Amino acid sequence: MQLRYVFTELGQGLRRNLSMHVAVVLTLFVSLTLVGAGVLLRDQAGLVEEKFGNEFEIAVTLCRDNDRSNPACAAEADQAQIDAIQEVVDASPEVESSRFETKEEGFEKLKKFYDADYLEGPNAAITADDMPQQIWVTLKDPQRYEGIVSSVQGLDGVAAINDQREAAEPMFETINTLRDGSLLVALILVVAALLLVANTIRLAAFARRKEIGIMRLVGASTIYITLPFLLEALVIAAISVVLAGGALAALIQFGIQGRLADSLEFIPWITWSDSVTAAIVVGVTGPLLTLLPTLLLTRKYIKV
Amino acid sequence: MQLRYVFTELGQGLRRNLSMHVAVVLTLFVSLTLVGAGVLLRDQAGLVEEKFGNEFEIAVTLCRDNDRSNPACAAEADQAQIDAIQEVVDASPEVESSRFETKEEGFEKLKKFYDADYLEGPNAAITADDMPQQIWVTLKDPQRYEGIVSSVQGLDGVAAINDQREAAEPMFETINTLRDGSLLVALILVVAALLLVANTIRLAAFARRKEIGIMRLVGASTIYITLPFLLEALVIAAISVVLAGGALAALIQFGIQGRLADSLEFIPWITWSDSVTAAIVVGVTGPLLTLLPTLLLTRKYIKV
Amino acid sequence: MIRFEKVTKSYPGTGSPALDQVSVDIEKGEFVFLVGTSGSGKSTALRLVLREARPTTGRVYVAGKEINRLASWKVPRLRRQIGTVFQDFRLLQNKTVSENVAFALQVIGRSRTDIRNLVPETLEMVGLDGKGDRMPDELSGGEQQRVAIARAFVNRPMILIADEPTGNLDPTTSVGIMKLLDRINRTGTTVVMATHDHGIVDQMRKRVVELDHGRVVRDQAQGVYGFQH
Amino acid sequence: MIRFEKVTKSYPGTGSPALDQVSVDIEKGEFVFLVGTSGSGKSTALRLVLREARPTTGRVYVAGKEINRLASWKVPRLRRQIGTVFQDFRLLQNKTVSENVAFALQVIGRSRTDIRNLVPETLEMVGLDGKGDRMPDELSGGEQQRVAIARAFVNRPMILIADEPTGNLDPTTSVGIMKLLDRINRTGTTVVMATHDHGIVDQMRKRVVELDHGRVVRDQAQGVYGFQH
Ligand SMILES: Nc1ncnc2c1ncn2[C@@H]1O[C@H](COP(=O)(O)OP(=O)(O)OP(=O)(O)O)[C@@H](O)[C@H]1O
Ligand SMILES: Nc1ncnc2c1ncn2[C@@H]1O[C@H](COP(=O)(O)OP(=O)(O)OP(=O)(O)O)[C@@H](O)[C@H]1O
Ligand SMILES: [Mg+2]
Ligand SMILES: [Mg+2]
Repeated sequence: MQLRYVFTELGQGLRRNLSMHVAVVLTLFVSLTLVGAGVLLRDQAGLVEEKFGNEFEIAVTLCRDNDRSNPACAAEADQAQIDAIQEVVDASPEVESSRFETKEEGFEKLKKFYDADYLEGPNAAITADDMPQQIWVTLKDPQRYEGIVSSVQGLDGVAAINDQREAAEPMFETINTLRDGSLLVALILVVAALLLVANTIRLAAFARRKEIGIMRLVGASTIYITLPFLLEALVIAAISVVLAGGALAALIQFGIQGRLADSLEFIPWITWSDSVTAAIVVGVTGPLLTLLPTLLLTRKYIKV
Repeated sequence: MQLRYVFTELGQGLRRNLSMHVAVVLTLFVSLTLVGAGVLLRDQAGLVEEKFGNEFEIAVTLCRDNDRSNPACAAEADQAQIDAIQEVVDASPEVESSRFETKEEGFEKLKKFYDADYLEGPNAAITADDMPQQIWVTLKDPQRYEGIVSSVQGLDGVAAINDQREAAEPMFETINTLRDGSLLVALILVVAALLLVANTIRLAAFARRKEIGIMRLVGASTIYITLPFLLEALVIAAISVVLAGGALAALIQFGIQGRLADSLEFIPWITWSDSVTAAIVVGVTGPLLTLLPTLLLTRKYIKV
Repeated sequence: MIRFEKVTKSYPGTGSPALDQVSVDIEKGEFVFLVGTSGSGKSTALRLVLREARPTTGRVYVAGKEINRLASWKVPRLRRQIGTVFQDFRLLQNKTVSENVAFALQVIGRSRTDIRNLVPETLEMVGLDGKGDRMPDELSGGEQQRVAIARAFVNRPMILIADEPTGNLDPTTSVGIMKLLDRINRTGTTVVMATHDHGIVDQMRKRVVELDHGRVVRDQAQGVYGFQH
Repeated sequence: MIRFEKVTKSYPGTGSPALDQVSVDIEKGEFVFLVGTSGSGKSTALRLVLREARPTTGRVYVAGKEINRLASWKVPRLRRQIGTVFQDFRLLQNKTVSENVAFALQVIGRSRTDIRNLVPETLEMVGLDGKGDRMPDELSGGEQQRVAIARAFVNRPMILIADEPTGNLDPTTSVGIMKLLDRINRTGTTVVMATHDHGIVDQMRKRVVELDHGRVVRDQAQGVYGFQH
C-alpha cells in the first residue's frame, strides 16, 4: 500500500480545517484532563480512606470518677460494666476488632501529641488518673457504624462514643465533590467532543468528496479510503492525550507534590506511582472518543 | 422590517447544523460555568479573608507562673514587662490595633468553645489562673507580619507568639488553587468556543450562500442579512448562559449551602446574594463570546 | 441613467485590464445590448453598475450619482433600483415560485400588503399566471427565467440588468424571454443585456455596444450582432 | 463479460422502474452503444455494472460473477477491472495530468515503479504526450477527457464504461475521443458507452442497445442511432 498518499492526505486534511481541529483538540484536551483528574481524585480518596479509614476507629469512652459532664456516669466504670460493654462490642457484626485502653495508655498517647511539660511533675494540669478508660473499636466497613453505636450507647459505664470519622468528613467531602464535578464536566465535554469530531469528519468528507468519488470508482479499498480519516482522528487524539497527560503531570508535580503535600502534610497525597490508572484511562479514552465516531461516520459518508 | 423572515431563517439555521450548535452550546456552557465558578471562588476567598483575615490576629502569649514549657519564662509577666511589650507592639507600623486579654477573659473564651463542665467547680481541670495573659495584635495587612513577630519575640515576659493565619493557609490554598484551575480551564474552553463559533458561522454562511447572494442583489441591507447570524449567536449564548446560570445555582444550592456549609460550618460560605458578580460576568461573557466573532466573520463572509 | 466615464477595471493579478477606458452613456428607458467575445468584459461592466466591483480608474454614474463614492451602507438602496437577471436563474430551490418572488420584497422590508399585491401582479405580467405554487424544478428553463425576471422586476426598478439571460435556453424560449424584456423596457425601465446570442441581437434592432478586450469597439443605435465596423 | 438477466431496477419513491426486465449479453471485446432518450435508464444500467446500485430483481454478471452476491469488501476488486469515464471528466483540479492518472494507481496500492512506467505510457497512448505536467484547467475539454480516459485505462481494465463521454465536447473533438475509445477496444477491452450523440453512433457502426422507459427496445449489431424498428 502506498502510504505516501495517505500521509499527504492526512497533512492536507489537518491543515484544511485547522481552526476546527484546534477546537476539537482543545475540547478533547480539557475533557481528558478532567477525566484524568477525576481518576486521580478517586485514587486520592482511596489513599485517604486507606490511611484514615483504617485508623478510623470508634472510641467508646468509659465513665470516670467525678465525671460531671455526663449524667449517666456515677463513678468509674467497673470491671463488670467493662466486660458487658466488651461483650456487646465483640458480638456486633460490624466490628472487626477491639482493643481496651487503660488510663495509662491514654495518658501516654496524650503525651505524644502534646507538650509533655504540662503533663509531668507535681504541678501537672492533667495526670493519668484524669484520663478515661476507652475501648477502641475497629469497624469492618467504615461506612457501617450505626449498629455498634446504637447498641453501645446507653450501656452502663459508657460516657461517650467518639466517632473520629467526623473529623475526616470534610476532607472526603471536598475530594469527592471535586471528583464528581470533574467527571460531570468531563462528561459534558466528552459529548461536545464527540459531536465536534463527527462534524469535523463530515466537513472533511465533504471537502474530499471528489477524491473519494474517484477512489471508489477506480477500486480503492475501503480501508485505504478511510485511512486518512482514521489517522486524522488518531492525530487529534494523540495531541489531546499528550496535552492532557502534560496537564495531569503538572497537576501532580506542582499542584499536589509542590503545594498541597507541603501545606497539608497529614494527608497522604498521590504520587507519580499512583497516576498509572489515570494515564491508562486518558490514553484509552482519547483515541476511543475520536476513532469510534470516525469509524461510524466514514461508513455513513463514504459508502462503498 | 419583516421579522418573520428573520425568525424563519433563524429557526432553519439552528436546525440545519444542530449537532454543531449543540457542541458549541456545551463547550460554551462549560466554559461559562467555570468562569462563573472562578468568580464565585474569588468571592469565597474574599469572604474567608474578610472573616479570618480580620480576625487573623497575632496572639502574644505572656509568661505564666510555673510555666516550664518556656525557658524564657521565670515567673508571671509583670506590669513593667507588659507595658514594654505593649509599647513595642503599638510602635510597629504593621499593627492596626492591639488589645490586652486578662486571664479571666481568656478563661471565659475557653468556656465558650469547650465544655464548661470541665472548667467549673472545685475539681476543674483548668482554672482561670492556669490561663496565660495575652496581647492580641490586629495587623494592617495580614500578609505583613514578620516585623512585629521579630520585634516582639525575645522580649522579657513573652512566652510564645501564636500566628493563627497558619491554620487558614490550607483553606486559602485550596480555594485559590480551585479558582485558578477553573479560570485556566475556562480560558482554554473559551478559545475552543470562539473557534467553534467561528466555524459555525462559516458553515452557516456557506449553507446560506445562495440566499445571501440574492439578498445582496436585491438590495437587502447588511443588518438584515446579518440579523439571522446575530440572532443565532445570541440564541446560542442565551442557552449557554441559562445552562451555566443553572449549573452555578445548583453549585451554590446543593454544593455549597447543602453540603459544604453543613460540614464545614466554621467557614463563611457564599450565599445567593454573593453570586451577583458571577451572574453578571457570565451573562456578559456569553453573548460577547458569540457576538464578537459573528460580527467580525459575517463581515468577512458576507461582503456588501 | 447609467454613465461610464473613462472606466478602467483591472483585476489584481491579471495582465491586461478587463475594462479599458470605457465611456458609455445610457439614457433612461433605453434598451442596450452589450456584446463581445467571451472575456471581453461584459460581465465586468455590469458588475460595476451594481457596485459588485469598483472601477480602478474612471467614474461610474447611476441615476446621477457617482457610485464609487457611495457610502457602503447606501449600496443596498442603489441595488433596490436595479433588477438583475443571470444565465443560471439563481432561484431558491426550496421555495415556490411565489415565495421566490416575494423573497426579494421581504428582505428589503416591504409590507405584507405590498407583497400580496405585487407578487401575483408581477407573475401575471411575466406569464406565470397560476404557477405561483410550483417549485422551480417543476418548471422548464424558460419558465424559471421568467421567475427570475419577475423577482428582478417585482420592486419596479429603474434599471434591469441581464447577463446572458438566454444563455441556457433554446431559441424559441429565448424569443419569449426577449419579448418579455422588451415589454419591461416599454414600461420605462432601462434594460442593459449582455449576450452572445446573434439571432436575438439581429432581431431586436436595439442599441448595441460591443466590447473587445475591455474596449468599446462599437456603439450603434439599432445595431446587429455581427456587424463589421 | 457482462450479462443482464431480467434485471429490474426501481428507485425507491419513483413510479415506473428505471430498468424493466432488461436482458443483455455483452461478450469480451465487444463495443456496445447504449442509446435512448433522457431518463431511459442508460446511466442506471452502467451503475449496476459498477455495483454503484443493485438490481431490484434479476441478476447482473460481470466476468462470470453475479455481482449482487459479491461481498462488499470485494467490490473494490471488481471496480479495478472496470475503467469509467463520465461526461464531466471528474479530474482533480489541484493535481497535474500525470498526478491525476497516477492517483488511480496509487490508491489501489500499485508500486511506484509500476506508476512510473504505466503513467507516461498511457498518456502517450491517449495522445497527451508531453502534457503530463499541465494542470487540468490549462487543457481543452477534449484533452481533459483524454486524461480521464487515461486514468480509466491506466490499470488496463477488462471493461471500459463511458457515460456520455462526448456530452460536453464539440463534434470534431468528439470524433477524436471516439477514435481513442475504438483503439482501446481493439486492445481487447470491452467498451460500453452510453450516448445521445447521433452522429457518433451512425458513424461507428457498432452494436447498439436502445432503451426506452427502462426497456430494451432494440439490440442490433452495427446499428445506427435513429434506426426506427
Ligand atoms: N473576479 C475576477 N478576478 C480576476 N479576473 C476576473 C474576474 N472576473 C473576470 N475576470 C477577468 O476579466 C476579464 C473579463 O471577464 P468578464 O467576465 O467581464 O467577461 P465576459 O465578457 O462577461 O465573458 P463571458 O462572455 O465569458 O461571460 C476576463 O479576462 C476574466 O478572466
Ligand atoms: N438516484 C436516483 N434516485 C431516484 N431516481 C433516479 C436516480 N437515478 C436515476 N433515477 C431515475 O431513473 C430513471 C432513469 O435515469 P437514468 O439516469 O438512468 O437515465 P439516463 O438514460 O442516463 O438519462 P440521461 O440521458 O439524462 O443521463 C429516470 O427517471 C431518473 O429520474
Ligand atoms: Mg460574463
Ligand atoms: Mg445518464
